[in-house]
Amino acid sequence: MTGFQNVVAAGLVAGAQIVTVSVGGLLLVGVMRKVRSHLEGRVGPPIHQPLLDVRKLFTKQRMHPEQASWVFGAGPVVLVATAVVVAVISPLATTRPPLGRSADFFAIVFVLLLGSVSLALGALDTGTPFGGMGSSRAMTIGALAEPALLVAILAMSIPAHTSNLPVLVRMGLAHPEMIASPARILALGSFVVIILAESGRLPIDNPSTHLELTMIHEAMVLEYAGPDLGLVTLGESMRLTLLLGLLVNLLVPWGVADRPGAVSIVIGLGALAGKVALAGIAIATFEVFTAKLRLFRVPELLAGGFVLAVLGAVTALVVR
Amino acid sequence: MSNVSLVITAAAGSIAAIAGGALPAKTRVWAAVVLTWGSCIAALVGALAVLHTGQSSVLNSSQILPLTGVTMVLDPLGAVFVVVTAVVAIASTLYWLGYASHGLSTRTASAALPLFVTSMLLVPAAASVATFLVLWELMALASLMLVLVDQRRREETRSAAQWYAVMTHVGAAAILFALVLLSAHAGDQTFAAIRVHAHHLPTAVRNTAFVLAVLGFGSKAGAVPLHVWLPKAHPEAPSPVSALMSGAMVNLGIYGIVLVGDRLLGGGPVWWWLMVTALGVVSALFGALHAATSTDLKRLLAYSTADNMGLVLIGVGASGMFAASGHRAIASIAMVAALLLTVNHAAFKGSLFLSAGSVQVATGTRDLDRLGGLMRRMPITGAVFMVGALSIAALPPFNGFVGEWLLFQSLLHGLPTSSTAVAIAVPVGVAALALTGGLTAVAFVKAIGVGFLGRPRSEEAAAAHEVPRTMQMGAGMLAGLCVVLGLVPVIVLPALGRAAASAVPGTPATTLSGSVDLHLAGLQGVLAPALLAAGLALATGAVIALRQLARRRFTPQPALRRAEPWGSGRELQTARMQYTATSFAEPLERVFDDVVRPDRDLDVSHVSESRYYVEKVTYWTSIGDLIEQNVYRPVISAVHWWGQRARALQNGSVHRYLAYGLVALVVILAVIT
Amino acid sequence: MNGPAYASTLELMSGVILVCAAVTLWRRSLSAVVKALAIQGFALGAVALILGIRQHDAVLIVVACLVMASKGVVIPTLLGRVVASDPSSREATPIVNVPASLVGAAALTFLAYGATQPVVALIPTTAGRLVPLGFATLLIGFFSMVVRRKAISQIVGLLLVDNGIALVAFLATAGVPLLVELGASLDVLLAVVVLRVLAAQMWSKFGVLDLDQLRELRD
Amino acid sequence: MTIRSVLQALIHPHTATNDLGAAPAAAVGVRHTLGGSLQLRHVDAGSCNGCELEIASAFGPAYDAERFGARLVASPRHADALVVTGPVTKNMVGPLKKTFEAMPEPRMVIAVGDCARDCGVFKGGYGVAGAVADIVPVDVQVPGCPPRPEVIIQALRGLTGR
Repeated sequence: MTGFQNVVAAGLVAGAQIVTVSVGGLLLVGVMRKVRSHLEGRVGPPIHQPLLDVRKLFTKQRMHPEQASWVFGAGPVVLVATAVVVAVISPLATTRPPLGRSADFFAIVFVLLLGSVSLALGALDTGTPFGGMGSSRAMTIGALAEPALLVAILAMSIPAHTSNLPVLVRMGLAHPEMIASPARILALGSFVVIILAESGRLPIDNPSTHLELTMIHEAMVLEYAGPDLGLVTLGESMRLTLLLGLLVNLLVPWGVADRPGAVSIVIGLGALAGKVALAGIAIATFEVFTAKLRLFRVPELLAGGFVLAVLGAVTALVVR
Repeated sequence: MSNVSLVITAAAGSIAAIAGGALPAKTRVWAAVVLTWGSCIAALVGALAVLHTGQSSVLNSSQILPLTGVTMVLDPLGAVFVVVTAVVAIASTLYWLGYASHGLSTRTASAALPLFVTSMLLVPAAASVATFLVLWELMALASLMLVLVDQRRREETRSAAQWYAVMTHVGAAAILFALVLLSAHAGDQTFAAIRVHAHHLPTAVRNTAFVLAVLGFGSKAGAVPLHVWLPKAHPEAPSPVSALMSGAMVNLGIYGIVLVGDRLLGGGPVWWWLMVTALGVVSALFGALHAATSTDLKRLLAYSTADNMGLVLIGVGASGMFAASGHRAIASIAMVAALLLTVNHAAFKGSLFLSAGSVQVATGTRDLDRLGGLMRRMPITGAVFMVGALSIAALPPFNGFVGEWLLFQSLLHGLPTSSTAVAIAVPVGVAALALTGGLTAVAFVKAIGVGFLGRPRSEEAAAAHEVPRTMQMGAGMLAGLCVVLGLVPVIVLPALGRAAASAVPGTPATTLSGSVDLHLAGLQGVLAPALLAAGLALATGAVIALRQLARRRFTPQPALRRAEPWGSGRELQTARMQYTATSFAEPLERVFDDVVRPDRDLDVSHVSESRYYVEKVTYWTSIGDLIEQNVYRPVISAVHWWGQRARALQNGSVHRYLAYGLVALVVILAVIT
Repeated sequence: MNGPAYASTLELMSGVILVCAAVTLWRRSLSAVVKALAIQGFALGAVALILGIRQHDAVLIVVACLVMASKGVVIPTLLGRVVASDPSSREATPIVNVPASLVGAAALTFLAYGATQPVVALIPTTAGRLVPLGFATLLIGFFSMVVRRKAISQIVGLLLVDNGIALVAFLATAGVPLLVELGASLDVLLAVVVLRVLAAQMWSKFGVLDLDQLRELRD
Repeated sequence: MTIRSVLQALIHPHTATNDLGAAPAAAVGVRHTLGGSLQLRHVDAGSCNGCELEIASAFGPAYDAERFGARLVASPRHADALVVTGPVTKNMVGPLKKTFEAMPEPRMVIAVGDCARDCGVFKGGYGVAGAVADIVPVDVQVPGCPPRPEVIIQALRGLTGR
């Protein structure tokens, strides 16, 4: 293939992954709401309801607090932009994503961190008590989740001798026993805890609370309206989808396209959608039967995640 | 030609100092600054030449210093530190031009600042014990004078200066012992001779020398528990001086450890470097935690200096451990990571301290709880601080990210091939790196969000407006460097590779390659920071475009409405209801209660009529430095106690003094016979 | 069974044992802790079973079944009864708070890894490499006995220690003799029964199962 | 479908899918159709909480207004319509105005219950400032004291168009 064709192909793959993550992310939220309402004995909104909500939000008026600076408006934009970048470079549908060679797990974590930092700054720019409360809590939890995350990455990277995500996924395809290795499983276990914390799900944060004092993530976005809020909703759903996508691809990589070609990519997208949907349903079911932790019990949960990651690292060292 | 540049550096620096001391107030500052620039540029040229060719430049002269003479060798490792110092110095002296009207135009200051800069430029070139120690002391004294500039206005400055003086001289003593010990065994005081004899030294000597050096240089680098002077002196010093101390001087502590450990002693056993790594881990965590919980802007920056130096020490220690277990390539990658972290830290911490100084000039306070809303009032300074903060939080596409990525990669790849002790140390290092990263993000989200965003919390902050151009330019220069280094780190990496090769004996010079991509030689680790940044920019543009396009379908008027922030329909909403820096850090403070030990006090007073009506609630909290309280205070009080006892000996009576003399004489005679 | 499958299942089971040990420090609700203990018992049995199948050692397989029966079923059921009988069956205030004790567990794991390297060097088998995990389980057991207040937690800690020893024994010396293992298990079983009685008596006497209350026995 | 029926049989005895008929024509004064998505912010301007109970049950398992795309949200910034109950008491005039001002265009006000429409039995009370329409422009009125959940849902569907 010529260079031009390569570029076109890469562009197509990138586009496919972006569309899947953005639209699919909103649908994922819809699915999770549907599961919740079923378990609560309700019919619940249709699965495409989040799409309708976002479409409407984009047609509404933007509102900024009087004293806010450009940072307030930049928050949601950067949130979505980081999610888009991660959607392009991470191995979701194929193990050969554009820029895949530099799709380092470490890099992806810090790109996502940029998104959450920008949202936290936007929240502080509102000049309201709620904004500060939300961003303080979110940043604290993020800071405590960080060690677990990086040690988990380390534990997964020791056997593979690299922290490059496509390679990690490909290794899972090549050597299934590497997935069953306790290092990988423990690391992914702590990764699950981190996903719950980072994406503000129960038991860390209640996404459907109306009481400001119990809010973590919701308190940061109370001030956003119209398109800004639409971007926040979009960005958050994309982040959840990305994290779950990475999780499932590291846990059950089968279906991911390992060779170029439209057909395998399409299969990969389908497999991704199926796996992520299952993960989402699992989380939603778990949420129905779980109560929110007290804010100061959250460190216990994250410390547990950290210990899982450390045990993973040690087992990786033991069996190396 | 580069030894010529050393001479020019020294000459221009001394002339600058004299000019600053002699000239009248109007021309003083300008003359000193311009001459200092000359000295910096000369040093820059020489150092770049050394880095480009890889050839060290030598300068020997027996006239300048009596008895010993001066020996100077600028090798790639030293050249890196010279370049860093020169760049930071140019930026902060430029800033000084605008800042001078705020108490820095005195003769002392104008004389001391060039002296400080020049001595820092020459320390990495010193190649004999005497030269090194003289320049080191010169640097210490000049910086001490500069810390004391503000003493007339603030009395805290004096105690800070005392702490700084004591710590820096204890450190200097340790360094003196270490170097003298080595030169004594080598029989010659030039570094070259010491290096030759290093391997025939008895182990005890090597160990003593290294430990002493780590203590001495560690105290200069602000390594916990030797950091106590740092959070006192850096905030109290005038901001350009803080920038110089934090951006250039602390680096020389790192340089010293590498110099003694790797260059002079040619590496050592694993436990040396485990010690350094442990020092780094403790400093990183302790510094980051205190940065996240402190509410004084410059104190926050000072603690985060301790934190960043901790990361650098982790890199240095890892490099040493890998070299000791025989993995030269990875050792040199770790050393490159450490050097890159140093360069980055100089860039962003310099810009942060300078813009913090601008905030202090504009509002008259450093207390975050009294700031706010500055982003609209001081847009340039705000943007500069934002860039620095995002870089220090290791967020792409800025330079801090590349450094921490490199450190993580070196740890990751060093792990599987290393011995048990190292294999235990490395995951701990990674965990420390991660927790530090998270806490730093908290600290600087707090610094920006409380200091620059939201609504002003005091009249001073409300009345603030932008500072003079030169100050903006000085800070902006370094912020620009943060961006450049973040996008194309490859412009410095080859030089750093050579420096690492000259530092860690027997390592390949080119461990990192690539123009856009950043490859680790022979390892699976690639990063394309420029592409990542381009992707982010592209995505941001696309998202904004999407937002605008979507709005066209139906546009309510006005498309963007500014309104009172939503406060649950509350009638009255004041700026004091915002989260302050204290409340922002409160959850973290609780989580790490055992480490930071905040002392809180809640005082509720009721109205006289009925105890059911609260009149006033006073909440008071402060966080002291645990190590200062539990380690240094006891020592100080003990010394004080002995001082009191000693006073009993002398009550002014001549007879008693004569009696002491007689007793002493008798004792001596008794001993002799 | 073939090489990689054998290795990975063995690693997996040992990993499960270690994680269960960590979970006992993680969770406050004692019922969850007891569940973790049961899982650990089964995993231990599974390790013995795998080794037995691998080495075609009938005795070891018998031992495996016994381990599963005693440590996976009997002991947890007994403890479960005690927990059920105690309405306040939570580690409300451990002596060391949960995050700290978890970090401590992590540190102990590293310590175990470092300390057992010489042993591992002696046993160059797939199983031998996993000895550190058993040792870590042992240390975490001791640790949880130190930092927890409830009588049940003490029993659990003891059982963790025992499981750790058993795991090390299995991995290091391809299985202990049947009698030894039987003796150990019965020994522990006895201890559990005694402690269960003691706990029941404490419950009737003080209405709590908090070891700090035992001080009152002194006067 | 089967999961749903099973779970409902398990969790909620009587079926939630009692059909409320087709969506009515858009209610009076609606300036803009929201494409099947309606975020609501509820303000109790001084109600006796009878209407609150009915609203709660309208969003409960039995009536489940959420399946028509209506949802109660935590901030007026997120809301398309304001659900106001009760006569507006003097102390609630300010907060009600602020809440209305805090909503982005296009915005609507739904007055739920007789009190909200014309102060009901509280008319002329010394603490009552007036009906909702006297304070903020009302687009949709829901009669009844308290209005039945079906009626509330009818009004909401008039806005969501589903």
